[in-house]
Amino acid sequence: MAFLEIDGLKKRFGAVEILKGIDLDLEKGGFLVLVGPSGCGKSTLLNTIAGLETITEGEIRVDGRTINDLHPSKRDIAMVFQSYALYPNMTVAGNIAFGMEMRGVPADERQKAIDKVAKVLQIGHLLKRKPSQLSGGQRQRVAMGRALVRDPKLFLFDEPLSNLDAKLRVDMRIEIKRLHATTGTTIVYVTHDQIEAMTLATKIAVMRDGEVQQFGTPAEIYNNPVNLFVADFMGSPAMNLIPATIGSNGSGFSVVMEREARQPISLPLANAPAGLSAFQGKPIIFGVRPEALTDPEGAERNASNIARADCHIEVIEPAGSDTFAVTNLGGKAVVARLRADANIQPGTVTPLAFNLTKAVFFDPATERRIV
Amino acid sequence: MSAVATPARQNTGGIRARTVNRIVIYGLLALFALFYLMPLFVMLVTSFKTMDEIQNGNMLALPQAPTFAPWIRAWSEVCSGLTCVGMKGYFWNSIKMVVPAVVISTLLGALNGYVLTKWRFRGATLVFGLMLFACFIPFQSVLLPMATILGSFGRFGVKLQNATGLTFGFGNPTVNLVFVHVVYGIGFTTLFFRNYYEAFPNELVKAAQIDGASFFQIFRRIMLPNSLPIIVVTVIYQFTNIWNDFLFASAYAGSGDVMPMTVALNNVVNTSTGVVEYNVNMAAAMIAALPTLLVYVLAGRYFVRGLMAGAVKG
Amino acid sequence: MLRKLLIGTALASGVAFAAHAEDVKEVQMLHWWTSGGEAAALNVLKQDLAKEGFAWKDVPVAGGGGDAAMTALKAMVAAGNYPTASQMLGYTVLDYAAAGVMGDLTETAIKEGWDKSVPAALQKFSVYDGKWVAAPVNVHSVNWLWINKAVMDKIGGTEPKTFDDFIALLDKAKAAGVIPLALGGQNWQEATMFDSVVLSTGGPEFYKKAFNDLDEESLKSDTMKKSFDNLAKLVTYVDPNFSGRDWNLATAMVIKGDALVQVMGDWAKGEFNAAKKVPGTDFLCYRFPGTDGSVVYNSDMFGMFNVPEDRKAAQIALATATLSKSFQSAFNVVKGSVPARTDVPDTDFDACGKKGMADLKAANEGGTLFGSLAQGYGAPPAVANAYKDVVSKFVHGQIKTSDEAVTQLVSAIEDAK
Amino acid sequence: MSTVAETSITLTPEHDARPGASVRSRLQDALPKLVLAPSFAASVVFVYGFILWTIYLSFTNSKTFPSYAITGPRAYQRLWRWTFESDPPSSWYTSITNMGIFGFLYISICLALGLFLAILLDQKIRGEGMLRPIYLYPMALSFIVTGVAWKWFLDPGLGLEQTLHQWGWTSFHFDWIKNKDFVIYTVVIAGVWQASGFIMAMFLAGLRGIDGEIMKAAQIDGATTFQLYRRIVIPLLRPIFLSALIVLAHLAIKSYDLVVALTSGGPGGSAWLPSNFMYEYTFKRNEMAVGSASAVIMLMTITAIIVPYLYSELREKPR
Repeated sequence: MAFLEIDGLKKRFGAVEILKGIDLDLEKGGFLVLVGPSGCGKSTLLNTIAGLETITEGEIRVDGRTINDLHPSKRDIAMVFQSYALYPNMTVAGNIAFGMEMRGVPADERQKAIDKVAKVLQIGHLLKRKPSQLSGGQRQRVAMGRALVRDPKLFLFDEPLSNLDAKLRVDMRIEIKRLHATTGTTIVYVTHDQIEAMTLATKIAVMRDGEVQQFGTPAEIYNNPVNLFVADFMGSPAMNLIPATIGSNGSGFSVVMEREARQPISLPLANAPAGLSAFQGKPIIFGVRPEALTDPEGAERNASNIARADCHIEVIEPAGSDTFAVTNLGGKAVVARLRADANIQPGTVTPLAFNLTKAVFFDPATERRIV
Repeated sequence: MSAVATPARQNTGGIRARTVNRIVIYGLLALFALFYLMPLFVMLVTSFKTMDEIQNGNMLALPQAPTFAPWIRAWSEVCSGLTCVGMKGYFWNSIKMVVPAVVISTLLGALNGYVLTKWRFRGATLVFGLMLFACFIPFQSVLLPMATILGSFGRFGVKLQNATGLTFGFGNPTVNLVFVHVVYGIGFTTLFFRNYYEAFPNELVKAAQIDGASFFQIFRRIMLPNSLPIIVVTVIYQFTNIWNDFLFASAYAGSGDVMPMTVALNNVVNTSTGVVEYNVNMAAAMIAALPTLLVYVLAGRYFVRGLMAGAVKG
Repeated sequence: MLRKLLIGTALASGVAFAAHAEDVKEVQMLHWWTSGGEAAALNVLKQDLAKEGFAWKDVPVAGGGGDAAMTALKAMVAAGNYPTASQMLGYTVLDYAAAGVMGDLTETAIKEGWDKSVPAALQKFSVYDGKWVAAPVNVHSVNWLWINKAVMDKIGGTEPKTFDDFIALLDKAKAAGVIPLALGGQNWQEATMFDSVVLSTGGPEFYKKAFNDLDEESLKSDTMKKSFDNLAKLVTYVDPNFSGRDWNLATAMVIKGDALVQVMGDWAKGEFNAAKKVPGTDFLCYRFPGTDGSVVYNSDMFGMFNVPEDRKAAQIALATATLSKSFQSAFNVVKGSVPARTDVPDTDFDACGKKGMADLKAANEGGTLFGSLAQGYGAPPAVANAYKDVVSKFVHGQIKTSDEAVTQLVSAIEDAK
Repeated sequence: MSTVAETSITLTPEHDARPGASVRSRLQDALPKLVLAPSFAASVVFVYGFILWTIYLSFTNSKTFPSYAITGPRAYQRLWRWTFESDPPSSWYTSITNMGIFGFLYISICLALGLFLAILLDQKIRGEGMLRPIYLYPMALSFIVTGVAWKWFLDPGLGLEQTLHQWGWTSFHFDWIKNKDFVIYTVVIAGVWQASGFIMAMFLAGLRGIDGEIMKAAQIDGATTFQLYRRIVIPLLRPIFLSALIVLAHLAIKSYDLVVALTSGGPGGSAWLPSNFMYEYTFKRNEMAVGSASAVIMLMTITAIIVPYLYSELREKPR
């Protein structure tokens, strides 16, 4: 039995269904990230777990206990908000201790708990300040401290890093990960940033329009997206999704991509998924991640199925650690990820290597993966 | 954070154009200040003049022989009806009525605003709309039915007294006035607080809920301590309105021992026979207006700040 | 539901709890006499009562010639908190009596002989349905001229006996460069003057028919039209800033000699008194030309409410004191009016007062004592105010001709009946 | 993130009978409504109840006191007839035309002057702290206090005209307060004096709340000061215009004291506003039915103006 279980959860607001039957579970000590674009229902889902919003149907269980109707304070949870939600009229210490105060914890015990948390988060020198006197990163720490001090069964994070600048965000991300590793708590984390999702999660739920599109480990989500939406949403730069058709070349299939003012390129598929046979001569979406499309020298040596094709390079983007090259296939800009020192000039025609073992195919009508 | 950081003068004109510009602005501001100050000035100089000077001189002229006598008379001798104890006798009546009315209506407005924004329920907006529309009812048309209701409070008070020996304020004219001002004040106070709390982050309330704070604990520990700007606006608004009310006060608390300042002032000023002692009248009027003037002058800065913080939003 | 509630409280008064242990030795008095002379006059009554051991709870509400006080009274009655007594005018007393909220002082009235000494015309308002409900305090008469004697001497004027004399006198003043006529341009002042104009133009019978009986033929007669024409003539002698002026400021113009004459009720004499002016030497009081022998009156009354039993003793004491000869004399000497009972000696009164008392007595006996329409003694307030509207609109030019004025008067009064 | 749900935190469930919920927790759920209930009940009884009462009375023959026998719409018929009596003007005709003149001028001048002063005050003015209360203080005073001063000032024999004559400008003429056709404009002057400072404060607050970067951007785009205000600032102040409108409308409707203290109704009643009409008929003329009917018409007019505004402001808007 999992630690957090969500069964058939629905939330309606008048006639609008915001959550359309969510089923999720998370093991104890797990780190679940709810990711998706704005309006997908991920924050609502988090709020229902916290008890800040009611649910219309379904059940939420923590550690085997149904918590549907419990007051938020009775659910043994802690929550960190996007805006940190620090009480502006109280000091840092007051903020951290407010929950304990409400529960009637004696003052000296509160003080001990504050000191302990302050030490862990290195905010001891801030305890007497008001939130308005803190920097963004400091507020973030205090907000975490307020959650930590409760020692809850379940931590809820609602986009906690989105108000921080880029560098601080990376630092705090690592900090959260470390915290998770050292304390072993169970975390549900909402973000719209797929990098946070990939780096932090033990399980990811990709959501859209109140439905979970795919639920799995980060690797599953990244390598085996179940539909176009997940494929497109996860990964940076995003997966190349190229309109193509399936042709046959004697023994097997090939994928054919149109090009502007040039011959179409046709790549032979060695171990094509079985479902592809139904699409012979028909349009499909050919998905290949930028790192699976490289200069031939940089291609993965032990990949079993590498195809080469000459491509017209339109733009070169040196990013330091890598160089990205943009070409045009099937009417779309396609990004290839090259070695940093790859010697390629824009406007030239260069052979590129397609790692077809990592390629995926989608039915353009249903947007589902063809397997 | 002045929004209009000295407009684009730097690139169009030189220092001279800028100076001319400033002179025009200050000139206009001063001119309008004169317009606004004029009645106050007239009242003030008149209150220091002798009757001779008032009758024969120009109303804008400064007093030739300033005298404090009218003020002394207004403060401690002037008559309202047959009672001649000066305005000082009615100060306390007003305070006794205004302070509870302001406190209660502000507190209720805050609670209502809190419920309407942070504990929404189906129909909350309609409820608010109905309460807001109440601000527009002309008070003259509620005078009589309200009197009837207050009369029944009074009879209830008598029954209570017979039963328990105490009226609990039922039938007391001051309590009645407080009641009336609270009833017709909550529309506006609710509006002020609702607009302010509308912009108040919901996440703070959520966080407090998770921390285990109850409905009232959230209000007292989180909402109220962070509402100072709007409290200032509401208190100023309510204080001046209630202090200045004449209609309800004269109808429900006209008797000499409970009458508020405005009724007494009206009795002093509204004389229809004899030589009108304009200097005393003006001094009495200034005395009656002193608390509200003080409130505006002292709290004016917070007033704009408070308006900024939410009262002016739709 | 609401209806029941309101009727219950508005009409079934505070009499309900009649179980009185001890009499309350206090009178609660609503009035609008807040200014110097009037308050001083009323203070006499307060002291008289104090001598008998009754405390005075003052409820003064000034403004609008009693408007604010009447609003407060209505609210008090709606709440069921009746004052012991309230200053009231004419038809208002009858309205409240009809609503059943007034007390009954008949016993005291008979004992004190009010029914014999108070003029019948006044009893029309202080007695309702055979019961005494109000104690008249005074009788004011409206058809007076108040003239500055110094100015009069300077222009060589004499007492005008006819309306034409009056116009001639005003012309003289105009020629001499004084403001001929001091008028406050408020509707009640204009209408009060018009009362006299109508009496002068049409005579006593006409006045009674038009302004007390509201006879339509009289209202739309040529006499009424002529009255409006006469009013228009008078208004040409007024200074340009008259509009909105308080009556006492107009009186002050006469006192100071800026203006020759004011047409005003005898309360104006209170102003002359307060300014230490002596009738005959400093100022002159004549009846409005052509109205000698008739008195257009109004009267301040203390309406007596149906108070609980334990407050009745105080109420009777108040009423008795009000109509006592000594108070009647003392009060009216100050106020400028004449006593409400005709058997008060005139020894303390000045020349004008003596004339006023004699006139009242004669008019009472001769049947030429008429209620002033402008002052609420000719017809109920709705009609009286409609009348004031028309007169005022005529004076200020919204109504342009006397033809139109008569038409308007008839329809306004018809509307308000 | 869901847009609708963001607007609310609903701990209060829509379904009241929740299985297993204890009495205490159900009480807890109902608490917000219980807190709001007294205020709401008060408005229902003391505002809407009284409005119904007024409507009821307007169909009776009530004179000095309420009478409860329905006698039909006679009061409305009279008002209707008076609405068209313009020569000579009936009091009702005067009242409603005055309301139009007064309402329009009062509101538009207050808005214009308030905005103008706020813009001036926002130019980094030294002494702003002193000027602000000067503009604001009239709102603190009732007309019982300032009525006399204004009456003097506007009186040609005492005030401005007299003063200027004494100073040598003898041809100056200003006697509006004595003139039946102009007296309503003096009411406007005094009304503007009282309320425009308050409106100034509202606009000032609005100006201070505008993002400085927008202004900088507009300046870089080459906007002149005038264009800056006309094209950028004033449109951004739109919500404040609406709030100010509400405040002013409410003050305009209640401007009873103003007329009485300043003009005692004006020459021949030429300064009356509907609130004066209502008061006169209800309390002075003892024609309560007519007074009630005029109150009902006032309320209907207010409803017609305010309700669409309230509706547009209060309907759930997506963010």
